[in-house]
Amino acid sequence: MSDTDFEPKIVAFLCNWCTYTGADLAGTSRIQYPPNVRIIRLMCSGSVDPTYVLKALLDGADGVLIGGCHPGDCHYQSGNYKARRRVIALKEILKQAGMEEDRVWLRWISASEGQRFAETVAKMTEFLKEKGPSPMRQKWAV
Amino acid sequence: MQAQIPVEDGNAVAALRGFLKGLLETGVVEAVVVPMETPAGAVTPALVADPALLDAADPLAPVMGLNMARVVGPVTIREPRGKVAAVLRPCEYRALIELVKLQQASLDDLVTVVVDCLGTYTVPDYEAMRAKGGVSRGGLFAAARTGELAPQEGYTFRDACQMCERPHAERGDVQVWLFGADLSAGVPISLPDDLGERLGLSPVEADGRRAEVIEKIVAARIKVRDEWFAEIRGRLQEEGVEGVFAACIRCHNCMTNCPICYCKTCLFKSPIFEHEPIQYMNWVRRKGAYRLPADTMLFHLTRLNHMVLSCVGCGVCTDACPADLPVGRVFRAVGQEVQAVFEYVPGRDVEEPLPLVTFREDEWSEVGEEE
Amino acid sequence: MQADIQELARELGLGLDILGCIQCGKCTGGCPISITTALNVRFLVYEALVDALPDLGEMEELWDCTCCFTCVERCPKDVRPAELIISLRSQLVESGKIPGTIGDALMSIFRQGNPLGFAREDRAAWAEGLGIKSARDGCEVLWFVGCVPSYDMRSQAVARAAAKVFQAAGVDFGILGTEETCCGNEVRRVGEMGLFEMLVEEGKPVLESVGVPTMITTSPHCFNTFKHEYGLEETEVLHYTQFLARLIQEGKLSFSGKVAKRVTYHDPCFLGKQNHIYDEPRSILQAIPGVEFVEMDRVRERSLCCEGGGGRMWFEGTNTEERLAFQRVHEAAETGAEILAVACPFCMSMLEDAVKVQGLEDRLKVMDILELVAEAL
Amino acid sequence: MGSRPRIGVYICHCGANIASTVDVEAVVEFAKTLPGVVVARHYTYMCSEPGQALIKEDGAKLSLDRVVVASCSPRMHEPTFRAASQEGGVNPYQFEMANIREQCSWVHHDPDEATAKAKILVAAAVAKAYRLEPLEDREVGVTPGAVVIGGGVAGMVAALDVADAGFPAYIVEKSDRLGGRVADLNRTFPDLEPVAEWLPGLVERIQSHPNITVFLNAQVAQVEGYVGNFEVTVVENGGGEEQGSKLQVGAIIVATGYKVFDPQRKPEFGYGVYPQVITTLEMERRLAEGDLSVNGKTPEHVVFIKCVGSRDKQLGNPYCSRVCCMISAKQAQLVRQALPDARVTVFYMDVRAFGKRGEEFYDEARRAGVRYRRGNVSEVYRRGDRVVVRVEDTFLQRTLEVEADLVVLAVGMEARDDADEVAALLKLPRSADGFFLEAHPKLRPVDTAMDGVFLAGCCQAPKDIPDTVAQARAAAASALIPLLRGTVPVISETAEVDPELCAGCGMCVEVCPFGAPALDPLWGVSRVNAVLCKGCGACAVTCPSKAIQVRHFRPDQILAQVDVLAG
Repeated sequence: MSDTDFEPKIVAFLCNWCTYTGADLAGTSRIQYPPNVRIIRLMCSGSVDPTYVLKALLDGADGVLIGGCHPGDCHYQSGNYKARRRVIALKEILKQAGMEEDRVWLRWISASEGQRFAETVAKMTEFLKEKGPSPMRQKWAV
Repeated sequence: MQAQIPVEDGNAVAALRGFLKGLLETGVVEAVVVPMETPAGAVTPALVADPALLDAADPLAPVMGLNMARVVGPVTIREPRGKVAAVLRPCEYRALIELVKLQQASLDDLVTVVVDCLGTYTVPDYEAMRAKGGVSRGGLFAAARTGELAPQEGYTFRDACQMCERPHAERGDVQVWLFGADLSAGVPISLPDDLGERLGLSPVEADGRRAEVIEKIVAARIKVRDEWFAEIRGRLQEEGVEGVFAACIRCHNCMTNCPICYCKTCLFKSPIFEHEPIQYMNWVRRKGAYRLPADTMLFHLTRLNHMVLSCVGCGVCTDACPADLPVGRVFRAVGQEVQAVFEYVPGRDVEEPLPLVTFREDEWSEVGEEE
Repeated sequence: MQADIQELARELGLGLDILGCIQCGKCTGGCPISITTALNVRFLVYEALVDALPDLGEMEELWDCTCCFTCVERCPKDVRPAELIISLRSQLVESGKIPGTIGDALMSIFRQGNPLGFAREDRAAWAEGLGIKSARDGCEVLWFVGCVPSYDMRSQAVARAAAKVFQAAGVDFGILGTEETCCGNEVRRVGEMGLFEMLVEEGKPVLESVGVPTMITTSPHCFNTFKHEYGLEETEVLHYTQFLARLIQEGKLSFSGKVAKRVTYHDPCFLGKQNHIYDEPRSILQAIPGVEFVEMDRVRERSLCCEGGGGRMWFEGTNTEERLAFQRVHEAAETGAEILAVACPFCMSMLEDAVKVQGLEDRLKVMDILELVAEAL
Repeated sequence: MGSRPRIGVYICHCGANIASTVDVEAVVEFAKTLPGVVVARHYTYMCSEPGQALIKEDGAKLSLDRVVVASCSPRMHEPTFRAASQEGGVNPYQFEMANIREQCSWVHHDPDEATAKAKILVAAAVAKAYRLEPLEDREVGVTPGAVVIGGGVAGMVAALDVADAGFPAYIVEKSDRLGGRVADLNRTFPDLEPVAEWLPGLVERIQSHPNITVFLNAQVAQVEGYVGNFEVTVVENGGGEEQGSKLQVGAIIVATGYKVFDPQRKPEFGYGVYPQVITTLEMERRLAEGDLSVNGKTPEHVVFIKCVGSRDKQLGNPYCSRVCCMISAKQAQLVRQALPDARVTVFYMDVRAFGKRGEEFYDEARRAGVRYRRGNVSEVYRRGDRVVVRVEDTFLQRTLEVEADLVVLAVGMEARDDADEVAALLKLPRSADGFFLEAHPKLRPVDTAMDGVFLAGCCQAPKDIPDTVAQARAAAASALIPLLRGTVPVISETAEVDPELCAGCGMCVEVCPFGAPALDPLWGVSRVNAVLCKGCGACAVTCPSKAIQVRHFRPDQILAQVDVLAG
């Protein structure tokens, strides 16, 4: 049961070297995607602190996208591998804590994958529309 | 070697005191960290160098107010330091191992004496028992032989103990094997050969009942644990973190008492979470009402994130909570799943890296690649 | 006009991309009939580009296109020029300006489910006494026989050979019998989109109702439309050459006889250029004991069209002098082959005709791969 | 924080790029309501002189201490605006950008949605700027020298310039000789000069240059470090034995070249089937050897086919290979000279005779009797002992079957198969066609996304020799900038430790791939060696108390952004 008027808010933490640049490429290539994503530039996916993700979710973000370089391509050698473990742990905690872990997406998107970035945002927006607003939006007690 | 500390007059506690005294007198260590009965009758950890004062030591005191790993850390953390022995329950030993990985304690120059745990009471219960005529020890010691561990009439063991499936000494330099033992006859211990020789102990084969008794106790504990896990998981799914921790007053006692929460100042007490007054107005405009103090659920979720992988299940957080929140159950239930993801057992092996500071290139290769 | 045609093509589900064209001429240069006809597909695209398409009613040569799709294969810009021809044909069809013979074939398909003018009830007559079961009785493989193999006497022999081969390989197959109706591949290519849609709407549920995972076709033409234009998601559509190659590879089809002949093979456009199936037919021929396989010069991607596709089975073309099939049978004969193997009922018809007209009957025999396989069982 | 922040906000129209979708005036009005904002303006091009002047003037006049520009990607103009801020008396690191072009106006059509999003992005940037602290620029020393990967003309020329400037240059060449593809050529266009007259001289200069070391049969196995201080591991395969050397250099020039298109991927030309069909490269060899015969006979008709493997969407090579027109014109002329009686026909889609003396050279070819016929050849097949070229002459509107004795395929260039490995080694992005991607198509054509790594020659895109040499010298000049300066700017956004908060757990030490933090043995707290820190932030995430933080990416700054964006 999707609310057709519902526009999900996606906070995206993107690595400067790959996914942020990929998002720039989507821009320079004029690839259209839904405006629901709002990007925070970090230097590396390995610097995305789970506390930021939790804060975004508790604040009422409907989704959080973490974008990093493909395995093997990290500008800092291994930040994405560490990010992968951290996100896996975080998602398990969210799942156990009764929060919807599928609102958090980790995607490897390279600097040349503007199309993949746009498609990821489109898919995530669609997925979150289908899923509906985050319950946290309404909860004052979190 | 496996050996036995001789027991006189059926007093196993005295026998252990004697063992600890031996450590001091033979110069194996210069001091011992051990629970001591204060002149006022309460039990508290202390660092003891004078063998005579060990007469007040109660290495098997059935009370747990804090996790001993917390106090062993500062005594051992860096050189120069003394050569010390520490009497630890299994959960305390596991916490110590995690703290060693976090460089908050050191095993160098430390002799760990890990004792099988027969179950502990909370400080208030223990104090109540004392006030009402004393804490009966005999029943528990007798039950060590059979595994029919039961709390004193009218009391319960601590929450964490009731669901503890690792109450037995598995590692440690010296292991005191109470389970399955006839403590009126002697206290079986396992210790390095050279230490045994130095203390003048001779090898004694155990009678083999220990494994069987442990199995029995663990099975009973797992039953309780699984029921409680099911219950708390149900609540988390239904009420969410904000439901389970609804009554939190943000005293941070859970964190302060947690042996693993080693930060000097909690992030949530740092300027990062000091907000501008206008910020509160932004939040309240957004949601209509806003829980104060701010970030309470973020605190609990972040604490889960920071240390659930290392949670050893000692349960002091639950005991410390003035709002009687099931903090320990939440951490253990969540921890069981998250630890399983990384096949990580906190406190198992000091060589095993903390899951979030390491990685393998060829793991979870599907993650992040979805179309 | 350019916008209209582009829009029309889009509506018809054709991937035409007029604006991509750089007028390099590779389409027309590759068009097998461009030497003998006034049809110049490159120039048509140009006229569409500059909004100068003339009155199509005068353009009889539009029907010359065999829809071999060489132009589509060759185009470096992915313009898909042949689809302009189909779009334009559809406009002619709309206004009723189609050659009478094509009209007759379409009418027959509409009424009897086949273009040959035979009765629907007789569709399975060829199969009598061969012990072929109805797909309705349950089977693992559905065999779509096709119109020409069902009715045309020469091709019926191929159908019978097929039945023999499948039986020998122990395939649990069935046919639709009188429920089978024209696939519409040629209907679509002559631009009768309405009839094609109708055939899909009626035919697809019939095919799906059989509920088998695999369907094989005798003709590359049926194969092409079922595979790409029917949206049969649950069914794997195979041309029989793919199916037989697989059976041979899996050891389910073996030979006890032999065909001690020199054999060459003609690639059908709908199997080769349009579906890139080149190796399977050759692997079957090479597996037949005794066969000495030889290649013609123009093979695989460079194979010459037999001129039987795109509705040309029902339309002579504007130039009947120089048939491509004539050239082709000479090329085959030059290899010294005794047998020109084909894998398509249209190729069979066009090339066998050409062998007769060109007086090569003593030297060259046209046979379907299925017949050769059946002979060697 | 002493006094309250004073923030200036500048919204760029970027001509119509932003302003046609985003209501910049509405964004300005909105920005004025944000905490700390004392001025908000909009301007057509913020990156222009007058645009930057706004920042400088406001900075001084209004005593701004923070600047936010909402325009393009910070990857584009952050340095520009930081400099402008500095001139306005604002610490360049108290500057933040909102990317409302790449992330907003270019990717969202709807003006209302785009304007709303632009506002939020500006609010987030202001929230971050509010919390930014002043930082100082930093520099580190540079290891003199450069590694040049590839010993073709591009690599040799680049190495020579580096070496002539007085720095060591190391050429790492995969094959057993210098010269690359050009060594396979006979004469060059548009002057028909024999390659033998200049290439050996160049090779000789390389071999005898005291500053140049050449590694043949060698490959780069590993690259560590960063601009100014790379460590490049070179592995030589000499006689089956592997030998590794570690080179310390300040810059790397990639000159790995291209792959010749394999015409078997265009089966219609019958390459590999007919001996009469050859490539332009094979023709070079024949011209050099002076042997144009086919099956022992002198050809009567030689046909050239252009754009083989180029301008071809179906192959995934949509680009023009740039040299085939001129190579065809060159070889056609040489065939005319060698075989005055032979017909020479060039079939083409378009003739691209650009560049200096290009058109004149094309004129010369036609005047020399080369017949140019417009039409892209569709097929080649056999007729007797000749081949037939089937093509439509698009001017005549007639399909031809032209008999020929020799067909020359003007094959284009493709990215090398090993471009994947090189890209992985150096973390280089590649464009859709597989060639290495320059940092900016116009302004930074020899730079890459990796500081200190430069591109030369056909590894970046197809080019002719003059362009290759020009780019190689540009790459060398760019590589020489850090080498000559002796220092390179390094990020100021490094990690730092608050020793009061640090519990000395050492997790930051463990996660840092660069060895920047280390535990102080005396105090048991972590300390960061800023020279080694790359600012990745792995340490900060690991630290539960945030005793270690990365400047400019501090948790309060990021959480402030989160708060705006999630709300």
